[in-house]
Amino acid sequence: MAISATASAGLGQTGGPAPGAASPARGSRLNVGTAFAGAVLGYLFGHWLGNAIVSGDLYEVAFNTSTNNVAIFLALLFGVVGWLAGIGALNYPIAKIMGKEAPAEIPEEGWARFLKFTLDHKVVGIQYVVGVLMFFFTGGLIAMAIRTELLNPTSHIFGPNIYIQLVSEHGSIMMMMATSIVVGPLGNFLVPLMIGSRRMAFPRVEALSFWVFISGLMVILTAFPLGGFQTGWTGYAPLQEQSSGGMDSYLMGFGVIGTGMILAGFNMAVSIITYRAPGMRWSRLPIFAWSMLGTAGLLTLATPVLFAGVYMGALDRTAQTALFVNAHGGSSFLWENLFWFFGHPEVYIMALPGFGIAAELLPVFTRKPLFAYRVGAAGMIGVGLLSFFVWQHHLFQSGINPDMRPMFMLTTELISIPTGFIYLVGMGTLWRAKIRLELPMLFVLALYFNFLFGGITGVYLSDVPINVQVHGSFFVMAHFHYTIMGGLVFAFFGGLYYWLPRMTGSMMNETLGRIHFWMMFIFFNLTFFPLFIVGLLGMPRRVFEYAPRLQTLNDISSISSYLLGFSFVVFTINLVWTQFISPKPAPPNPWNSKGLEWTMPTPLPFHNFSRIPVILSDPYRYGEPDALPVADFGEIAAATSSTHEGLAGAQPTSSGTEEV
Amino acid sequence: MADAPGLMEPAEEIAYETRCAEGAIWTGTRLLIGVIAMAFAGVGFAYFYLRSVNSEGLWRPHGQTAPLLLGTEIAGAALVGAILQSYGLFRLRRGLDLDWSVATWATAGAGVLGCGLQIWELTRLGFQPGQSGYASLFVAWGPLSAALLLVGAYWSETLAARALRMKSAVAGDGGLSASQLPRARLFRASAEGAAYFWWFITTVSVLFWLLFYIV
Amino acid sequence: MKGMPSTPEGRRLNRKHLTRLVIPWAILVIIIEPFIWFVLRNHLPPGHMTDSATGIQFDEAVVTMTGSPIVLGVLMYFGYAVTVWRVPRNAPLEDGPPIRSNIAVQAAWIAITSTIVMSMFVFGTYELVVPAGSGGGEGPTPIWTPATHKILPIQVIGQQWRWTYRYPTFGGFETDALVIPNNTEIAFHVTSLDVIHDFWAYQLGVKADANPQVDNVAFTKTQHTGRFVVRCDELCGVWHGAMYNYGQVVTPSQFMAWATSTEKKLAPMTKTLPPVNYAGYTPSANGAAGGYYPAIDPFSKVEETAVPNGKAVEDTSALRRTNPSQRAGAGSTTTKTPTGTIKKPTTPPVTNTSGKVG
Amino acid sequence: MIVLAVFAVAGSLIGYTIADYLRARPPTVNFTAGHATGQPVNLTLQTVGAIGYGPTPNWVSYLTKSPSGKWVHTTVWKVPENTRINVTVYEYDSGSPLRNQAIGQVTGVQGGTATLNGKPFNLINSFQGNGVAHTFTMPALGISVPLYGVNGSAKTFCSTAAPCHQSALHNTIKFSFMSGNHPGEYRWQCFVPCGLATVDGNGGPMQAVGYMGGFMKVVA
Repeated sequence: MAISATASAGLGQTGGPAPGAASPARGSRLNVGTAFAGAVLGYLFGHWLGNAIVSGDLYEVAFNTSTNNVAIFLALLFGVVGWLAGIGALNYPIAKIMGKEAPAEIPEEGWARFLKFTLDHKVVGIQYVVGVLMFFFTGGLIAMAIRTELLNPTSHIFGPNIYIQLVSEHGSIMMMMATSIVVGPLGNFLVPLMIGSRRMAFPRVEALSFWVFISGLMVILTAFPLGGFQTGWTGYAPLQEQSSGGMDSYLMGFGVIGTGMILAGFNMAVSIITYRAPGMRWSRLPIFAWSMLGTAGLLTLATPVLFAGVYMGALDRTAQTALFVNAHGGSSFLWENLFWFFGHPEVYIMALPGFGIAAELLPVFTRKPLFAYRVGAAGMIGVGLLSFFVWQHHLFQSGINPDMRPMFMLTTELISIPTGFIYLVGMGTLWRAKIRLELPMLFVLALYFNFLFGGITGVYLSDVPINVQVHGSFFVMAHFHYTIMGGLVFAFFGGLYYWLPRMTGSMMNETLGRIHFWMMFIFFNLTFFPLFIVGLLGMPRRVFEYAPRLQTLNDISSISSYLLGFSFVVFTINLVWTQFISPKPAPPNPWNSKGLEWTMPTPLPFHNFSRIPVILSDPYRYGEPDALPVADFGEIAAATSSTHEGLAGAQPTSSGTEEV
Repeated sequence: MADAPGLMEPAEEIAYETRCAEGAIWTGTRLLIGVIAMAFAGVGFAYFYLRSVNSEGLWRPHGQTAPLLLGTEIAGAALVGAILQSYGLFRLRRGLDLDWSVATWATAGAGVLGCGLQIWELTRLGFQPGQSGYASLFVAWGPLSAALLLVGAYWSETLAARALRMKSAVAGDGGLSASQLPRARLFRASAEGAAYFWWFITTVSVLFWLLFYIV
Repeated sequence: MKGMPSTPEGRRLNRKHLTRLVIPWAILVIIIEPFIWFVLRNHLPPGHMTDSATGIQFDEAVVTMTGSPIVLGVLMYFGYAVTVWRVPRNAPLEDGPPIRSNIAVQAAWIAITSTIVMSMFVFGTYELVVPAGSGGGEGPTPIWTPATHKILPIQVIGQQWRWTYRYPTFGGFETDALVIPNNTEIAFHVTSLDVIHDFWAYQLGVKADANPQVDNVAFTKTQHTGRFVVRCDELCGVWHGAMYNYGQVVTPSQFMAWATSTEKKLAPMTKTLPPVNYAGYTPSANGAAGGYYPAIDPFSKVEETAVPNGKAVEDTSALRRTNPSQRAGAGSTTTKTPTGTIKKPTTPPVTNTSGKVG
Repeated sequence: MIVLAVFAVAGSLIGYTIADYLRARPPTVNFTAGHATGQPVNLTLQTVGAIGYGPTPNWVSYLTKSPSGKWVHTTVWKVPENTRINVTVYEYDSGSPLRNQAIGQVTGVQGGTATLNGKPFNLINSFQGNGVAHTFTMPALGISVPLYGVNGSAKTFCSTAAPCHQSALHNTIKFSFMSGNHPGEYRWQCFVPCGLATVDGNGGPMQAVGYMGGFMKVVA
């Protein structure tokens, strides 16, 4: 709901500072420290308020369960609000009530800007890199704890209480992370550079999305001291109503993260639609921007349903409504429907960016134009549209609309057609190419390898009869780890190795990078491939006890998972060493890419482009010596002003039909 | 971004970026409506789902209904807001800045009034939240409805306040309705968006009014 | 330009690479497909204890046979590309042929994938509909039912955290043991007393969610005797991982002997049970221990609807219990505790039938 | 400086969380030390309506008497294999009707019966009398014994913090079972939805090891 508050927030900037503009952001003392202070104060206030207002039946419930859900919710809510106020995100929305215009954007130098509420999309992108890595490593450590418990089928290291909390936290944290892992860091950083814009459409919304995202991690982690939640990341009701106080953190956490996702997607979609440089026709848009557009569409339109769902869950737990309780007129199916109506598009929120990165990197390392660009772009949009019509394939055995199962089987299998386009694009681009196996290229090839298994097992899952066997088993679990981790996370790290020189100006170490890649690739497969078999042999998900005959496979998986975890230690050492301790300056265009994002000097100027570029071509003109450069920064325009579109006549939303 | 340090923008770049920003407001308004519509679609789905499932016959025992008069007033407030905001825009296009201001302040007032009535109504329900599917869903929908009206009121209020502050700056350039300064153009784009948004609020309010009170 | 797709040189190269890719692929496919069908298929889970399990096994084989040429082809392509078209990393920068699209390839790709998908859909639907839902949960009113009317109904009751089974055709006794006869069509009526569970009889190829107040029916026909495992397959709380037991498929005569003797043995207990009601036991979300909705008793206001399948509903206030510490000193909240309607005889209502049970 | 302080605070918060987490396991009462082969193990438990202290004072709970005679708030025991376990439960809590009356059955114990205040029984009709307060159930060994509730309105109803004193109103239930010859961790729990004020009564103490469920670790 905060969107419209800030939707027009960035607008005053174009008009310049007006009399009565709010004080400029320069020298703002608000940073992550004040944000923490605000969060703590807000938490305490909310807790006090919650305890103060609870009375009547609610008091009886809170007394008997020793858990005051109202207090927990209010504490978390005010904690988040305090956090945002502490970082300064609320200054402008409040100043707006007085009719003040947005302060001018002042560039800030130094590392301190990374700890502040900043409107520069490049800074936000780097903040997001750190943010998603924090999420990823927290979730990863928990994953290793899960695998530790599963080392032995019957004796317990953590016991069921802690184990189920770990499973739930791992799922939630990783899902939250995966929705933003590419859109946040790479999307925010690169999309304006790729579309030839000086800014995002709504920089305040963008910055807000990051700080909301970070608060989401803190909220979900509060579940541990509050007793955890026993529902897994799917949060099925009525177990949700029954669960201990940590469930409130789950609902609040997904509400908060959902808000952040909506904000990020909103800003991304509007930016790509309206801030493309002149000449950046839809047919010239880099494929990565297409994937961001598809993802942003899903983020903005699917996530509100999740928001509605967790909101209803929160009411069931605080206001004693009975939306998910059958015995009082609600329905346990309602949550399943709402959750998966969001949940399935979310799966593609986590797949599309990986495809985008892979397709964007392939031409660079094959030295060929992207094959079947239009089919690829259409595939991404097609996947996005179809993903709204498949959600009940998660509920094939639930007894909901059993006669609709063939229909959902059809839509689910149909979605493999546009997903297959990404293989068409990849294989076509590799045809007779000059393949250079640089580090990012290895990650891209690994994505194609892993996603092949993830995708083909998806066909097993979509087939209703086979679904009877594999639904809810480790087979499903291995399937989505192959698509999300094997696809998206590999693509993210590939993209990070590829674009970090652009983002920070320093190269990553090649040798350490290769060690990281090979460890990650081998042990990822060794961790998750056995789990396909384990699932087929009858091991349900999220159990702490399993059949002793499955121990060997589980142990292979567990031990591999430790080594997989170690590969990220290698990565972290590489990152810290090459980016902070001993930076090695990168050449301006280390991969010899033709992309627009590599045409600017390093470090990137505050406004990206000193002249708004006029786009002349798509960025994949490899092997065409006569091709025009990707963009004209004014020099060509000055010489031949009448031969191509210039600024004066260009419309921001021009659409071209030029044959590529 | 003419003010941006180290950046000398030619006039056509400023014009171009202004057009982009106008487009962003246009697109952003529509997308925002999409976002909120999907959230309310979740509630609407819940309504029809619980109604069709009718668990234990407890969808809506004895035809429970929230206070009809209050509900009608709330939907009415939304409708009044939309009409006022659109009428104001109509007058603004005719160059009548003051009419627009009055209408917009009134719209903001209607939004706050509707929000307040909605919250008050939640304290005056003849049923308890967990009593039936209808009761639960009504309790869930009420705060969302109040929040939506408040968002509309916020948008109108910020616009009206902004117009007050901007008045003198654009006075020499044809006033709010005609000035070609980027900030005035963006202001008008936002005013247009607000009118559009208020019709969306009204649509949602009336649809749910039909569902919860009439059907 | 050399190697452009339209040049003769380019066409020659295309043909060469295509041949070198397709022939080994075709040979491998010819080897692999019979292997899957004749060797792998019979080892695929979940075995063939029932017709639905056999059906699942058959489907897995068919999908594997469809999928493996694709997987193989893609892997071989990537392997071929990386070995043949790789350029040393220190080689001077050289661009490949600017092939942007190829209508024939794209059209063929789309046509082939669409055909595969549509045939998978038709096949999957056939395999779902014809074997009566293939062992999956079909909701309260299944539309794909077995042809025979001789169906043994068994109610599967999930509760946190164990399964119990009722045999409606044997007086409705309830037991922890799931014993079913061989060569019989079985209807599992899966329901839950609390949260969502999922009844997964692994070797039977049966899986159906257990929802409170919902009857989810799954059919299967037993074909072999033996032991099978039942697991809960939907996260249902802290003991989810421990929610499993074992069942047994026995010969029909063994089953009759077991069922009649168990019916007799459990008769005293069965008398205290409510009549079999496929949509669950008691419509109270409050549990035995006093509710989450303390002041709300929705059933007191609803006359007809609250009696599903003719079962009398207890006053839900009787299902509440007092909290001792609350009584000790929690002030005003104590007044809300109802006394309940439990009859209070002087001696406990316990029975000892051990002499008869033996 | 501020940033460092923030990191220190964040670090200690994380440290606290992890520490809180690790100590969340109830202690194990060991019945194997000094146990002579062939001798039965005497396991004495009590159920209280409210534990009366700690972060969740109103949760219902089991308590275990350690070999040294001290009441321990835990549900995890270690017993030797192939041993007869004589269980005595002092039941101090009020009862209620069962959602699934099938749990009123006594199963899997030696002789097929348990005793309630000295009287043998193998079935409780929970819709009469005080109802069933809790059960002692170990699904893997097929053991289940319902525990008849006490009159919740009686004057001598236990209302102190756990452990309850013998002078408070209680029922004594006794039964025996064999620990079996497969070492491992056996789950046991109460099957009466007694998590007060939670949906379906299965939240809170029902989902916490140490309150209404735990493990019997059988060792060779």
